[in-house]
Amino acid sequence: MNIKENKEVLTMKNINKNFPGVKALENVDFTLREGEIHALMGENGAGKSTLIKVLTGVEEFETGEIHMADKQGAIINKSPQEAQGNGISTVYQEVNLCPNLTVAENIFIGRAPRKHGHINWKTMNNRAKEMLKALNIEIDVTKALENYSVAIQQMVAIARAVDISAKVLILDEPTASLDEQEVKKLFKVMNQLKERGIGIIFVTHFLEQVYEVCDRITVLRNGTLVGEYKVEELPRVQLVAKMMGKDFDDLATIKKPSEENVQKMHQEILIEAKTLGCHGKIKPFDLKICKGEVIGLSGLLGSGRSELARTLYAAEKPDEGTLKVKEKDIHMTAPIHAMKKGMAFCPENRKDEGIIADLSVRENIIIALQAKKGLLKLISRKEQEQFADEYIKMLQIKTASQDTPIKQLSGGNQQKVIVARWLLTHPEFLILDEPTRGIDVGTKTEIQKLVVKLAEEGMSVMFISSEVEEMLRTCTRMAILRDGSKVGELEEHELSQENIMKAIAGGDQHE
Amino acid sequence: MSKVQVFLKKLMSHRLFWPLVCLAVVLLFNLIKTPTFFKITINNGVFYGYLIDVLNRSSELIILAVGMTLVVASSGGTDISVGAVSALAGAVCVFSLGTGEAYNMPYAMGLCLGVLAGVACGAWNGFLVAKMKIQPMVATLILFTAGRGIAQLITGGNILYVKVPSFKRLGAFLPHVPLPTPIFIAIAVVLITIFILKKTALGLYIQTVGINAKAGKLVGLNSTLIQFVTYAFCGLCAGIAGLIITSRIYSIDANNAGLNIELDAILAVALGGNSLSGGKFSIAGSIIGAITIQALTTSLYAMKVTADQLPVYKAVVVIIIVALQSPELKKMFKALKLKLNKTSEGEKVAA
Amino acid sequence: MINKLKSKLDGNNFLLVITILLFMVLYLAGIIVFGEKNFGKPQVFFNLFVNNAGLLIAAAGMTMVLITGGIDISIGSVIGMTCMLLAWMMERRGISAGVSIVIVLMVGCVFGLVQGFFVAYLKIQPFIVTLAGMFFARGMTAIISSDMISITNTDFLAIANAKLYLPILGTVNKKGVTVYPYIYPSVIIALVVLIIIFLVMKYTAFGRSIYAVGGNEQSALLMGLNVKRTKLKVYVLNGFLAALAGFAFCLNSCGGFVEQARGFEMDAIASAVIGGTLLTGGVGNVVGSLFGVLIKGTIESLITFQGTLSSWWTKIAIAALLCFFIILQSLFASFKNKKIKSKSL
Amino acid sequence: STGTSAPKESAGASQTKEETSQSGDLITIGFSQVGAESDWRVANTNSMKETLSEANGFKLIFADAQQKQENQIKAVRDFISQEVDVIVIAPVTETGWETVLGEAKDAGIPVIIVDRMIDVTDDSLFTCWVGSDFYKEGVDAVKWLTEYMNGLGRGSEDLNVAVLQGTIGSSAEIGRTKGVRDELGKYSNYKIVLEQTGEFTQAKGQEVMESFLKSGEDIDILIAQNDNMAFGAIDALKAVGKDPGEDVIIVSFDAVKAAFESMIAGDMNVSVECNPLHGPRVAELAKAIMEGKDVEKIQYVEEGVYPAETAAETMPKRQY
Ligand SMILES: Nc1ncnc2c1ncn2[C@@H]1O[C@H](COP(=O)(O)OP(=O)(O)OP(=O)(O)O)[C@@H](O)[C@H]1O
Ligand SMILES: Nc1ncnc2c1ncn2[C@@H]1O[C@H](COP(=O)(O)OP(=O)(O)OP(=O)(O)O)[C@@H](O)[C@H]1O
Ligand SMILES: [Mg+2]
Ligand SMILES: [Mg+2]
Repeated sequence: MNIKENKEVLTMKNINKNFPGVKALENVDFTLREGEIHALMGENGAGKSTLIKVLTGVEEFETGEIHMADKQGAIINKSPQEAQGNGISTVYQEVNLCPNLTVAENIFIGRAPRKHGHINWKTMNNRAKEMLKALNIEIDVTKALENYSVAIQQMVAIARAVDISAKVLILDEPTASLDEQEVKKLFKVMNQLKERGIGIIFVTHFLEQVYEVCDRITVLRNGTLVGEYKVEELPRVQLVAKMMGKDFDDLATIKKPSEENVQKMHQEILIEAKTLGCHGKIKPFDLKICKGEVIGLSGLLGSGRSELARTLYAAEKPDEGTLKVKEKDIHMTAPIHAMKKGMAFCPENRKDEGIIADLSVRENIIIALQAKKGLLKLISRKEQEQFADEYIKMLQIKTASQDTPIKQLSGGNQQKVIVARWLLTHPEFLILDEPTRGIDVGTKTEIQKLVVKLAEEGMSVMFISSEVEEMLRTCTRMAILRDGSKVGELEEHELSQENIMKAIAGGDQHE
Repeated sequence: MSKVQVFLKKLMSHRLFWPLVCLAVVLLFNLIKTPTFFKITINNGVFYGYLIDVLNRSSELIILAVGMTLVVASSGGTDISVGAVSALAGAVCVFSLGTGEAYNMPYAMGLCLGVLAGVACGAWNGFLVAKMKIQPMVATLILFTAGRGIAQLITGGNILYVKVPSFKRLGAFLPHVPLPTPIFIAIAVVLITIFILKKTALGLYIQTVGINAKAGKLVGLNSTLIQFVTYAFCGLCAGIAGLIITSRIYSIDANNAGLNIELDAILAVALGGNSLSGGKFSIAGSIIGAITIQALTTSLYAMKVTADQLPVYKAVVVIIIVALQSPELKKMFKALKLKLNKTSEGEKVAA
Repeated sequence: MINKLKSKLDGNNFLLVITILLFMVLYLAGIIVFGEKNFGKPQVFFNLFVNNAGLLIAAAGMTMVLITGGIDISIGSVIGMTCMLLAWMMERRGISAGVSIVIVLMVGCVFGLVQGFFVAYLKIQPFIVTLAGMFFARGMTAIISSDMISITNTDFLAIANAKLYLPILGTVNKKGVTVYPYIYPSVIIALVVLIIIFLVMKYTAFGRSIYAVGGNEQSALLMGLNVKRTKLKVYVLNGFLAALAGFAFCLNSCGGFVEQARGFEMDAIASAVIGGTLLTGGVGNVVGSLFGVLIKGTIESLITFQGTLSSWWTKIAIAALLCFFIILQSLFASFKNKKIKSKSL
Repeated sequence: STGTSAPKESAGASQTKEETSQSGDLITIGFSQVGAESDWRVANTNSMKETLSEANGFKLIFADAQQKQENQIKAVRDFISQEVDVIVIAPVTETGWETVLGEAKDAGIPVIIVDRMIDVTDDSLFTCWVGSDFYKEGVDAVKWLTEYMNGLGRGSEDLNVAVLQGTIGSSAEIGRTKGVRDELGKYSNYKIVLEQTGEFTQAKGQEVMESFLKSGEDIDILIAQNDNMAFGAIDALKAVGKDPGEDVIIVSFDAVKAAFESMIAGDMNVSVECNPLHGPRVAELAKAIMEGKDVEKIQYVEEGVYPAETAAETMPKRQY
């Protein structure tokens, strides 16, 4: 083991990379050894993804050197293709696959099995099926990828990367959209690869995961290298401090609203759904949401949490049942109606449904408010700038300016912009579908605090997250979903990891 | 970096920089080739010269380009029916005004009917694209094919002439005004459009829908309606352009009115630095594009290039213009320069 | 078995099947309405191929370009230029038919190469590049010769006029003579092209990367495909096919003139789209395009058989049938989407 | 199905050529028209439709080619499938008829070409041609022009001529350009100083004329290869304060009704006729062919020269 560890497969030295207005990487060194899992840590926008893109030829870098064990001299990968040729296999941060191709093809394109010079579809499909089975996914691999959820797509991307007979495997936040089961499976695979002597770079914002699988940690902050550490030598608190550059007030400080306050507010029912359902998405469900409460949705992957939320928000047109807001029956057919009733919805799929890529951060922040106000009441430029400034500060969004196109922000910062967009509309009922996906620890806490604070001020929040702990910390009540229908609810006093697990798995039913 | 350099850099990175440079180059080239190109005289009480011609002739194109810009921005597709719709609008107008010695109905009403026909066509395109989710180019292919047919149906296949002199005013001159009317109409359309875009959130809505319709829906935008509106507006523009075209020759030739003008309109949008796949747009860019195209055509005529060979020159200029705007080309040159520098340095060392 | 069929239908093949069915319905309707005018004659069906051999080839190339998310509106002009060049070389320069054909095919490739370079390597919008290409080729046609040139080269005419009779499906004409349906060599070229392109698209890495590039260019790049090279290849191939289509076109019209094949690109695009290709890229199939061409041909034939439509009604009728078709397809597509979504639960 | 039954029926019955498959003794004619791109063309279509009526013993199958030759070729194939008695083609272009006319010949269907001539190696591919002699039109125009100028007493001045050509490559453009050039070439004092295509449309005619006027050349005579371009040019001239018909002599072709109006108004000096009324001649020929008579291969329609002086009296007699 020790011998293995000493052999370096990849070294990067003095890497510099500038984007217009941003120093993304400044003299960063990085070393990866054979058979290790190396965590790359840092806040949102620290430069993790950029380092990976520079390494794999997606972006050019200005100065610096990259060496690989079996290659003479410095190498420069001019394209991902070259990087693959040099034995570097990558899963990038956002799912990057082709939605129109079949699942099998997405795994194999570029290196499909052949027979007599032509692609052998049968073998390819069979092998794809096996590979996914190994990751606990059983789906029809001959269907187009777009038919599947983000999580499945993420697993397909991983399957693709894992298969290449690579020397270096890079995983940029692969676990952001996975739930625990899948993460377990992924770790098992990672460990197997490690045994085979493959070096793995692993980016994540889940600290537990780092301590579960990683051997070494490299920390970046603001595009500069903080240091490289062995996991054993860097306890959690210190890691966080290193990432943030300051001491970090721990999660313990989050306090749920005081009991009596809750009691008072919970008298008032804000939203009441009766047998609301959307054919093919979510089976009819009843749900009451009171003022000032944080209701969590829990369930396995694909259990329909997002669908439930979307139906409430009329992002999917409900086709049966009734919805009352403040005791008034309302009929909604489009999100704008929901918005007018004081709802806000932060979708889970940031890239497809959240960001408006080419527009500036400012425009992305004000767009929802503008839509709510209507076509004629243009928010003046000055107001726009004020709003943008306010929220950029409040959520500590890292951007060169408020006129930067949002697509140039790091993944986590994009997420913050979306959250800002909805907070700006001052909703009474805020739906957050995986709001902390891809967000660093510091900000995650901020967001959780924010949720609790908002609830205290009287806002109702629906909180969906694959992280049970996070929900435990913020939720006052929880609805459980299974296979596209709501199967139960847990009151505040019942909330515990164990109970939730049991409910999800279908142990005992609640009312 | 000195202040001048900073300023230059800022100037060069402005999105209208390259389109403007291209227009300037086309005009400059003219100055050398045809020294009289910039001469403006007063003739017969009106301004007269190539430059006036360029502005006058590009009016329809500018109007169409404005409509096309919005369509492209909101749907990432092009409306290829604008030429045919222009012809149809002209036919409706002439038909309702009649071909007698006096109009059948008030002049203004005839114009309104023509424009209305344009809007109706635009609305139909909008319905197909926004509501039926048919790909823009295909949806507009229907009117591209049928538009002239309907126009001919209205005219009975004949060229209809309007005999009342006031009909020519729209395409020629208003009494005592020394500039051609189309220029004023184009300016009016542009100003109104810009006013609407600046004073309402429409511009932001259109961009949002064009970039990410799904996200647009979730933030409460009605992407169907927005796309529909842009197509209807494009129809309106086509209608207005059709009236100008008709008035210029005080007759409607359903087969030839606005023939192939859709290509020039799309080209104008692209030359103005707009992406044809939707999203961010610049009306000013499209206008510059439109003027560039007409300047090119007029100057090639001035240089006595025969019309059937004219496309070759047009193609070459178009390619040069878009290549100049391509960041990839700049990158390539940069890389080449670096390489050359390195080799020359290498040589120096060797020497 | 049925399950297998069903799952096949669920995929991208659904629209294709619908298109084929609609074609059959259309053709049957034609036979019923114009049966007594001989619409049911086999030759009428084969004429669809004879008349549209060039379009078939062009549509195959166009389909590939569209699948990459691009577009090529230069092909009409390229076909015109090819015909003119062929006629000019053979008639005015006395170059033999074989050599002329090889030269025009090479010219097509070079044309595609240049356009491909601009699209793939300089990342200029395909519409604009090929619009310039369209202008260029049309202008070049006029520069080669602004007069029309008839082809009298005997070798060329021999190929052009070589009727290949099919030994089946003979019908008796009104003079009592049994006639057999025939096709021309251009039809065989077209069919061979279609089969080859179909196989390439389905069974080669190149073919699949075309789909990947069209599905999501950024992703294709990150998955390690050479996006630029793929695009370049597609445009070169398309340039070649445009020239080949020009050759087939020329076999049908034996001459060159400046206005030849104007607007042909719209026919090719329309055929591909009717056949289920998406202009946004990533989805499509040459089999679909084949049926797109047949549908277009049938619509035109129906109008000729009708025989009383004036010029404008012809335009309106073509557009109306087209519109009917497109809307029907769109309805089927949205119906299918709904079904699929409800099924996935 | 019904598709094959019709021919079989007639197969037994048809002994003589006059017998047609569907409608007793009507002669079935398939007519492939270019399109409806000009007034001239529409007049031509109407003439055909009116004469080839059922009342006159014809059954007309009309196919419009939308100005595309490939559509015409398709239409002819469909005519062959429909087993028409006579095929009439008004070709979009001269070239490209070899193959499809071969098919018609094989099927034994006679072909009449109208308007433009076709260019085929084998003359037997068509039975006869009826149409205008564009070259002669060009020559006639110049002949009239020189006489007119002589009449004005300007016959020996140096005269600058501008020519607005039709769509380049069309037979009318080729014929008229050549006719005009050949005839003008005989006079040393006439000089063609400007030549550009106006694509047979009024709008282009106007635009090109504007550019002519700015070119600095002094234009005495304008020859516009059709009336529509002449109208556009007249507007352009008026816009700069010139008097068309006086300052610039306008010579035009086609002689459509609007041209007469223009001549009466004194804007245009002459229009050389291009007769679109081919219907009666084609009907005659079709009957003759069906009766097995020999017909003359090349037949020009009669065409006149209509100067402004006589326009007022001729106009009421004009049919188009
Ligand atoms: N294409 C680009 N253009 C301009 N700036 C960019 C671009 N891509 C990234 N940046 C900037 O570079 C910095 C580093 O971004 P990067 O994506 O590497 O962050 P990260 O560490 O991966 O963050 P996260 O955890 O949020 O994914 C950010 O400030 C970002 O705004
Ligand atoms: N393991 C799986 N196997 C097959 N299909 C799945 C699986 N997981 C999810 N899906 C599909 O994805 C669709 C969407 O799931 P959805 O997004 O509603 O899940 P969710 O409960 O919101 O979970 P999450 O947001 O964590 O992905 C489901 O309807 C289902 O068809
Ligand atoms: Mg990142
Ligand atoms: Mg979800």
